[in-house]
Amino acid sequence: MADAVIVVALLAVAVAATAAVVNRDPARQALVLAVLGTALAVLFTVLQAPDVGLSQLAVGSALTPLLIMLSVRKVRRRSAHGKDGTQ
Amino acid sequence: MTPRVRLWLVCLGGGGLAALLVAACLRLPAFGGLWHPYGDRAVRTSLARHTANTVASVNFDQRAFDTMGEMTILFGAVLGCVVLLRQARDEHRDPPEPCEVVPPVRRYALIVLPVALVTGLYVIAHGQLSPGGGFQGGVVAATSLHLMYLGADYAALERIRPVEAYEVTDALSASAYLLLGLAGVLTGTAFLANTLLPYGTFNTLSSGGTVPLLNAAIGVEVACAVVVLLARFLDQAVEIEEAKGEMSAP
Amino acid sequence: MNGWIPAATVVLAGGLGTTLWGVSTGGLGRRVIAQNLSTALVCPGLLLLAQGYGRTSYVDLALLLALLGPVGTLVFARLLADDLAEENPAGWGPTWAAVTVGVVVVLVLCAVTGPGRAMVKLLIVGALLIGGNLLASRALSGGFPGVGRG
Amino acid sequence: MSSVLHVLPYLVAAWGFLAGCYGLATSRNLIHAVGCLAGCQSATYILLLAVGYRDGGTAPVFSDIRPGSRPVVDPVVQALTLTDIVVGATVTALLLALTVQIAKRHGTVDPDELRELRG
Amino acid sequence: MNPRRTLLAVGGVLAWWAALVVLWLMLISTVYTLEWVVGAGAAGVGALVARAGRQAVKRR
Repeated sequence: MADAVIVVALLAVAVAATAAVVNRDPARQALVLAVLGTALAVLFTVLQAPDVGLSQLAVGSALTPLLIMLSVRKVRRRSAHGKDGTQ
Repeated sequence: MTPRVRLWLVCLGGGGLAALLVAACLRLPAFGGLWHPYGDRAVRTSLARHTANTVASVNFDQRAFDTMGEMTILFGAVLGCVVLLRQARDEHRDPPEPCEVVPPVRRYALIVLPVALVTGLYVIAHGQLSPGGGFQGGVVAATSLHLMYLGADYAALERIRPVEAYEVTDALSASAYLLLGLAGVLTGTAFLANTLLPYGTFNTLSSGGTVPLLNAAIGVEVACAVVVLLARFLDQAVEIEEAKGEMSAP
Repeated sequence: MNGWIPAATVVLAGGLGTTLWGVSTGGLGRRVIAQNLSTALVCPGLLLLAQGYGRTSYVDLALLLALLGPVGTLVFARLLADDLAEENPAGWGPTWAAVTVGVVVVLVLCAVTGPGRAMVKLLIVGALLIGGNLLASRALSGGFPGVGRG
Repeated sequence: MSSVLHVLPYLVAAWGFLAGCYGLATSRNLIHAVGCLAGCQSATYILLLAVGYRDGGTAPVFSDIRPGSRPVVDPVVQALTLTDIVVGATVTALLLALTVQIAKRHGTVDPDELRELRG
Repeated sequence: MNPRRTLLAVGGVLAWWAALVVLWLMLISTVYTLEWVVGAGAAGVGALVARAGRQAVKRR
C-alpha cells in the first residue's frame, strides 16, 4: 500500500510534465509549472527526501512563477509599445 | 530548415533516444534496492561528526567543495542577470503609479511577511538538524519580502529593500564561505575540512562543527541572490520604459 | 501498516487529479482557481503523510506549502489582473470544499497528536493554509482593482 | 504491480525528459521553451532520487528518530538534487533574462522569426 | 517624533517580537538556551521588518 502513493505521485508528475509542454501560452504554462512543482514536492516526500521537497516547494510555488510572469509582462508590454511606435 | 523537416528530425532523434533510455531503464538496479554503499558510508560519517541531518552533512561537510561550486554557479547566474537586465542607455525609469489593493489582501501580506521571514530563518537555522538548510530557507526568506509587492505596490517593496545592501551582503556571505574553508587550511588540515570547531552535542543547534556556519553563509547568500535577481526582473517589468514607448505612454 | 498512508493516497490522488485537469484545460480563470486549490488539497495530504511515516519533521513541508502556496496564487492574481478582470473567477464552491478537507484533516491530526507544541504547530499550519486559501480566492475575484501598470 | 514499480520511476524520468525536449524543439515562444527546459531538469531530479530510494526506508534525518532504528535512503543523491533545484532556478532566471534582452533588441521571442531576422 | 508615537512604535515592535518568539518556540522540537537566543534574534529581525513594512505601506 505504501507503493500506491508512490505510483500516484509519479503519474501526477508525468501528467503535469506533459501538460506543461502542451500548453503553449507562457502564462498558462506558468500555472501548470506551479502545479508540477507541487506534484514534484509530493513525489520527493514519498521518496523520503523531505530536504529536496522543501527545496522544490520554496522554488516552485512562488519564485519560478514570479520570474516567468514578470518576463511575460515585460515581453507583452514591449510588443505593445513596439506596435504603437510603428503605427 | 523548414519546421516540417525539423519536426521529423526531432521525432527521429527523440525516438532513438527513447529506445536507448528505455533499454537503460530496464538494466538499472531495481527501484527500491537495498544496496547503497555510498549512502551507508555518508550516514556513518555524518553520525560520527554529530550532524543529525545527513543531507546537510553531505552538503556542507563531506562534499563542501562541491557546494562551493554550486554557490559559484548561483553567484555567476545572478551576476549575469544583473548585467543583462541593467538599464540601457535608450531606456528611462518611469515610477509606476500606486496600485489599488483591496484591504484584506494588504492585511494578509503585512501579517504573513514577518511569519514567512521567521519561518525562513527557522529553516536555515535548523538545516543541520531537521529537513531544510540554507538553500531552502534562503529562498523562503527572500520570497517573503516580495509580499510587499503583492500586498501593496513596487514603491513599498523598494522602501524596505535597498538593493545595494543586498548586493554587498551577497558578496560578503560568498566570501565568508571561502574564508571558513581557508581557515581549515590555516589550522593545518585541508580546505573546507570540518576540523575547526568541536562537534558538540548531537541534535543541538551548535552540533556538527563548521556545518552550521557554512549553512548560515549559504542561507544569507541565497536569500540576497534571490532578492537581487527579483529586483532586476521587477525593475524591468514594472519601472524601466523604453524611449520609443514615450510617445504612446500617457 | 497504518491507515494514514491510504488516506493520504486518496487525498493526494483526488487533489492532484482534479487540479491537474482543471489547470490544463479551460479558460484562464478556471486554471488559476485550480492552481489555488492544488495548495489547499496537497497540504492536508502532506500532513497525513507526515503522520503515516511517523516523522514529525515532515510537517515542515506542509508548513512551507501553506505559507508559500497562497503567495504563488497572489503572484498570478496580481500579474494576470488585467486578463482576469472580465472573468472575475470566484470558484467559491470548490474553495469551500477544499477548506473543509483541510479543516477535517487538521482537526483529526490534532486529536491524534494530543495537546502540546506539536498540536499548536499543526494548528498554525491549518490557520495559514485556510486563511491563505480564502484570501487567495478573494484576491482572484477582484483583489487588485487598480492594477494598471504597477 | 511490483515488477512495474521497479522501472516505473525511471520511465517517468525518461518520459519527462523526452517531453521537455519535444517542447523545446517545437516551441514558438522562448519563454515557453525555458519552461520546457525546467521540465527536463525535473526529470533529472526524479532519476537521481529514484536511484537512491530504498524499500521501507525513511529520510536520513535523525532529529526525530534514533539513529539506526530504521533503515534510511541514500543521502548523497538527495544532497546533489537539493542544491541543483535552487541553482537550477537561478539558471532559469538567467535564461529568462536573455529572453527579455532578445525581446528588447529584436522585438520578438519566436525562434523562427528570430532566424528570419538574421537572414 | 513625539514621545507618544515613539512609545507606540516601540510597543508595536515588542508585540511583534513576542508573537514571533512564541511562533519560533512552536516550530522547534526541543527547547534549550541556544535555541532561545537564536529564536529571539530571528524574531527581532522579523519584528523590525514587520514594522518597516507597515511604515512603507502607510507612507504613500
